[in-house]
Amino acid sequence: MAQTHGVAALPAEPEKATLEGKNKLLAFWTFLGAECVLFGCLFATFMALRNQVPDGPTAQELFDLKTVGWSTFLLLTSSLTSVFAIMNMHKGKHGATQLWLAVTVLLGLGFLILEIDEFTHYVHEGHKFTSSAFGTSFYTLVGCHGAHVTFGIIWITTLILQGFKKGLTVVTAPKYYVAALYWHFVDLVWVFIFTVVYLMGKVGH
Amino acid sequence: MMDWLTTVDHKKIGILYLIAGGFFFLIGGLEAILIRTQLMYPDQKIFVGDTFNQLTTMHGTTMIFFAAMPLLFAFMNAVVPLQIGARDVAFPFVNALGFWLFFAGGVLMNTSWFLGGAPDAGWTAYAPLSSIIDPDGKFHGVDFYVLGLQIAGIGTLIGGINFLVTIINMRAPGMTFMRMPLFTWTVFVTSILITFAFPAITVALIELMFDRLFHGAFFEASRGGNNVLWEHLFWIFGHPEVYILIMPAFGIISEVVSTFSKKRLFGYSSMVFATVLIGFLSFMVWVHHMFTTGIGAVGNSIFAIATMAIAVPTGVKIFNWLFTLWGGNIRFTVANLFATAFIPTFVMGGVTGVMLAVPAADFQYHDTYFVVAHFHYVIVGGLILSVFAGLYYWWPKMFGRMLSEGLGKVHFWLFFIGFHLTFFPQHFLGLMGLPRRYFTYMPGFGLETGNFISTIGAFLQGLGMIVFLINIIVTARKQKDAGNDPWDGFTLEWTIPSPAPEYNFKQTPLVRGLDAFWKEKMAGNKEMTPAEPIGPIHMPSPSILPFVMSLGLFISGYGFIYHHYIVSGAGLVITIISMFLRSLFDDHGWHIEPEELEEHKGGKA
Amino acid sequence: MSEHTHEAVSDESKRHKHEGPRNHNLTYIVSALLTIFAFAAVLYGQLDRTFIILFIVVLGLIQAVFQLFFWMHAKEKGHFFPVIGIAFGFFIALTAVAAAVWWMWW
Amino acid sequence: MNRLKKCMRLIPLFAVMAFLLAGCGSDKLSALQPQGPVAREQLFLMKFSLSIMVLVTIVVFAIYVWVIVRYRQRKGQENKIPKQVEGSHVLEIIWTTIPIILLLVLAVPTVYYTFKHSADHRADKNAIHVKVTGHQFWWQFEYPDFNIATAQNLVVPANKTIALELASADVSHAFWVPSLAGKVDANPGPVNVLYFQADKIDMFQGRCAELCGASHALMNFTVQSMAEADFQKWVDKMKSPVTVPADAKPGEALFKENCMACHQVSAQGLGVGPNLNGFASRPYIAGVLDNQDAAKKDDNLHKWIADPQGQKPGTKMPAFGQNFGGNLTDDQINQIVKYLHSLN
Ligand code: HEA
Ligand code: HEA
Ligand code: HEC
Ligand code: CUA
Ligand SMILES: [Cu+2]
Repeated sequence: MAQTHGVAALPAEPEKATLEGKNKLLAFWTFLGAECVLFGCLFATFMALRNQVPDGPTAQELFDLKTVGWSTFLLLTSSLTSVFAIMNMHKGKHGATQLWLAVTVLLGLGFLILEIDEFTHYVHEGHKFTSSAFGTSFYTLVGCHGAHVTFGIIWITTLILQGFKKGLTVVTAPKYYVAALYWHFVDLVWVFIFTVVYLMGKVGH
Repeated sequence: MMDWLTTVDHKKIGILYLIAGGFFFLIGGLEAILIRTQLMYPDQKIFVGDTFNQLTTMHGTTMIFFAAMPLLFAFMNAVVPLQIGARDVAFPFVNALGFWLFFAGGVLMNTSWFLGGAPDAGWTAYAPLSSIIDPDGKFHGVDFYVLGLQIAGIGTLIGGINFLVTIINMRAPGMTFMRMPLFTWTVFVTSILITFAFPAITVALIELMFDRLFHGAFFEASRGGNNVLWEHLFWIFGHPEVYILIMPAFGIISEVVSTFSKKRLFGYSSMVFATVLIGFLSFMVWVHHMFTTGIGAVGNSIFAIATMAIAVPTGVKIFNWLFTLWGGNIRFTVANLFATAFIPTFVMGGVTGVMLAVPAADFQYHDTYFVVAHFHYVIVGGLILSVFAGLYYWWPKMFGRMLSEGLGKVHFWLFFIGFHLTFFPQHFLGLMGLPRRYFTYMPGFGLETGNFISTIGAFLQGLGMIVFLINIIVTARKQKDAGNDPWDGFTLEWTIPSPAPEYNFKQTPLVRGLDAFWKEKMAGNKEMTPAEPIGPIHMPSPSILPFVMSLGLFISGYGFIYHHYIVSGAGLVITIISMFLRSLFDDHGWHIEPEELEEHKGGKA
Repeated sequence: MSEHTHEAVSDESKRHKHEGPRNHNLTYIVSALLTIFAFAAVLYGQLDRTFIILFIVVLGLIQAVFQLFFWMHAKEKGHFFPVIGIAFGFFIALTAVAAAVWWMWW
Repeated sequence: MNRLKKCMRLIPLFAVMAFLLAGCGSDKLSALQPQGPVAREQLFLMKFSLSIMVLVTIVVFAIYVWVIVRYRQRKGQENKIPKQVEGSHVLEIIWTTIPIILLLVLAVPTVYYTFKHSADHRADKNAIHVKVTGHQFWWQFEYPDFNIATAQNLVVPANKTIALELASADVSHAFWVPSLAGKVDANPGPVNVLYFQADKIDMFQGRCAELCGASHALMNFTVQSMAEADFQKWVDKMKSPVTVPADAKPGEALFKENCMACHQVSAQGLGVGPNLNGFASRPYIAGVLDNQDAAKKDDNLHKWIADPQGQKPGTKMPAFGQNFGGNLTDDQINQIVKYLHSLN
């Protein structure tokens, strides 16, 4: 069975070594295509409603680019560390893979804490989910991204835990690979969020 | 029983889809009969006000999401892996999950009838009618719509992704893209449309849910929200959705028409091209449902032209079918009766579609019975006729028994005549000033005759359906009588026993051209050349987890509807735990050994 | 698992060239720079509004493409369907956004 | 010979279709009997596109009938394998280009009339400007140029452009008078515009065409066109103070006590319910009950006031009849009826 394979027997790209692995990768890419549409619609909603603020502070008054800068930095770096994890996986170094994934998770956690802090701050300022269409669409879009980050953290953590038991095999490799893809995607979405939500919000209308 | 709850076999899942979809079709049809009964005469008071709106809404939603979609998924499951020479779909587990999610959503939504009332804002659920909350907090109709569709939608989405990957990665050796049977091609394009269209309704439903449950402001004008946003999101999904429905129907027609005229499909590559083009264009036309929303003349004109453009590739398909029949040796089996009846009927629906695409004229047609007539011509006269064609055609492959041709003919004529009686007069009713979603109309404006005829037609369709049900029962009670290849078919599914064994192909076939089986037959071979030696066949293990995961979401749905978030949480936890279990314990599957294969010969164990 | 697993090749030369950390670090630096430019353009505050918006959106797109191709390996062979998939998804997302901006914003 | 029969059946259907289009339904309600330029141009578009469609359909049906009659399997041919044809470039080009040409032909008037019929005539000095507001389940009409407001019955001069501005007070509705013009939605957000013109003096039926709740099917209204001079008279009448005959005074008092919270009886008053100024001249009560038939109208109004829900499920007006949970006796309601029917 697959689990008994030693590291040495692993193929160069273990995630694509089996048909199951290939299927998983393709399915996941397709899923990311669907996620593009999902976020696209959320962005569309936000774009349509972002200036509708009958009650509460506007984006320009509200946003603090310093926090956003730090969040961006954390998430970008976590994307890099997940690349390192996959590189090590390709070299068959399981320990390093696990380690880099752990770093990724920690950075993600940092991002999440900043975001929660930011949201509580906003609510305090009177920018609530229910206060205006801007509020509703803002929390839905950014919150949906945050939910993705949360899910990613839980997912990758379970993978790391599983990894201790199962090791690096042609069964676990696609899982690592796909999780890393997911994480990159989450980072990619953030690029548009800080551009469209925060920076454009700061520019005002 | 447990066997069916845990199965991951695509053929059994296909049968599950068929049963569930058929059941919902009967429910939706019953609702249609009730609608028509109310409208038989003017000023009737059988189902008035919100009761009628609930019937209309549930009829539309049930038919589209819980009858038509699963019926197509039934064929996708039963046929596509066989047509591409695969042992299974790419993700058998996900396949089962997709079914159970759809089923959970459908059941959830239909329980609303017994829990204070069904959704009543139309299948399009336009905000703010749909986002208004009942002040007494008793009526939860639209919440059922939101959660039911959300759960079913996830199921459909993963189903779509599954078939996409299956078709890309699981084809038998030699089965290149341009050798794929047309049904597989249309399923391929439909899967793409599903993948990219369903997220839009996911977002729309999330927003509606947030507005309804958490007092969001997406669609509330007083807090800056915008109701037109819902219309955009719904139709960005909604228009591709109608092509999701019709594409596989096109595929079925292509298979049936060519088999029963003993001719290969005319213009195969242009058919493929047209299919892909229709799929692409379907994302560019959604505004044609919103001509009267106030988009402005520029937007309306652009989308009008884009909409008309779809007529061209669709026409290519129509003419290719006609020329497949041309010069053929046409057998009018029941399957082919349905398939050939599809052609003129669909054209009649299609051309009214092009008429609707003229915005200034659509100002008159929109939201009238003219539109109702249009879409029932393309849906019932297109999709449903082709579903029947497919059922009579593939029934032997799915169940090993031939449906009765005699009863089938009665079914066909009752349904077909009833259909035209129902919907043809509706064109005129619309133009004569009858808006849709009306529970009554005033006498004295010339609307009586048309409505009466229409109702009679609906009863005839009902009779036709009863004959079909009898046919199924009669067939189920007789011995298995179907051979491998009862219709002298062209494609790989006819090379294996009926019903197909668990592992589909004892040896993966080697495909040497388009219409693989036909090609071998012409070369004088009785069977396909195998592409591999006989060896042990790896099978996925059955699992109860898909059912449990769906159950979790089902429970959680009620929690959201009744604002008991502990229940929602508990339901979600069930689902998440199941996901963990799935991830933690790898499925090693099991093997069928070569010796067993010999025993299995000739049918399923 | 299936029989395919045994075809394992562990030949170092078959690994893709870009697989070294250099390209990835480069992507990281480029991304960081693009981000900083975008922030700076907004913070500077002296520029024309339309220009800033265009500028930051273009920077965002460049960054996205960069990450997609290097970090997500989209440029490697065997990624035909993934690239088509993402591109189509992105295209539809863009249509939706354009529609929203056109009809509901201006 | 089932095939043939089926196709024969379709031929009369098309004959019927042509016949019906030549004029069917009521000239008060049917889009096929236009009574003004906008609806007439729209009917032209319908007929124009229909001719193209009939052409297409005839071609398809002709080939279809030929094929299924000519190439059906005959006895003794069960095993015949027909000649296999892979395709034909010439044919494929034909059936791609001809539809394209037909659609281009269709596109020209489409775009022309789409722009024409979406035009905003509000700034037009010769046009009568009306602000329309949809409510569940009634229509409110304000004339900003004359400072008057009415409901349910839109009064307009004939042969003059009427420029509407539409919005909604609650959910989306759609304003549709088939014999005068196509519909446009009345949304709770931004306003939409619509214009039309009536050729002659008549009364036309209007319908709400967007699902808006329980009584969507009963959200009917009317458009009454009159000579220019009569229209002026109507405007003046609406503006002049209401005169109440002596025998209606008790009713007026009851009305003030029970109904004024929602209903105004004044030139431009707006409220939760329709302005009832000039109510007696409206053709229908709440759009559904006859208000002109001398024999029935008092009973109808009584029925409405006593039990509005029974006439129009989901309406916002509460029931006043004691049998329906209200606090007015039949006598009191009759007094109110007398009062309301005195409001000419
Ligand atoms: C299976 C489903 C299906 C299919 C295939 C179609 C096909 C088409 N539909 Fe339809 N449509 C619906 C389902 C479908 N529709 C539904 C459910 C609604 C209502 C939703 C709701 O509001 O509830 C709707 C509503 C709808 C509207 C909105 C009407 C309104 O609400 O005001 C419009 C407007 O443009 C439209 C257009 C079209 C067009 C142009 C096609 C084209 O694809 C048709 C193309 C086919 C042909 C044209 C025939 C064959 C071609 C030839 C023989 C070639 C030569 C032809 C010409 C030159 C014309 N449809
Ligand atoms: C797949 C889609 C589909 C299908 C197949 C149908 C099939 C039918 N539809 Fe439907 N319809 C829609 C999709 C569909 N419809 C949609 C989307 C709407 C718009 C909804 C909205 O406005 O929101 C609509 C609206 C709609 C209306 C307009 C309602 C209104 O505007 O108020 C009408 C009215 O005639 C109608 C009639 C029918 C009829 C007579 C059939 C017939 O073809 C049905 C035939 C089937 C049967 C008759 C079943 C018979 C079964 C038995 C006899 C057995 C009895 C069963 C048991 C006891 C279990 N439909
Ligand atoms: C809570 C508000 C409310 C009160 C109080 C109320 N109405 Fe109404 N009324 C309405 C509304 C809303 C409508 C429109 C109903 C519809 O068409 O759906 C209406 C409609 C009517 C109409 C039909 C108007 C038309 O133009 O066709 C009449 C007549 C009427 N009301 C009379 C009365 C009388 C008499 C009373 C008091 C005894 C009364 N109403 C009290 C809200 C109210
Ligand atoms: Cu107002 Cu329908
Ligand atoms: Cu459409």
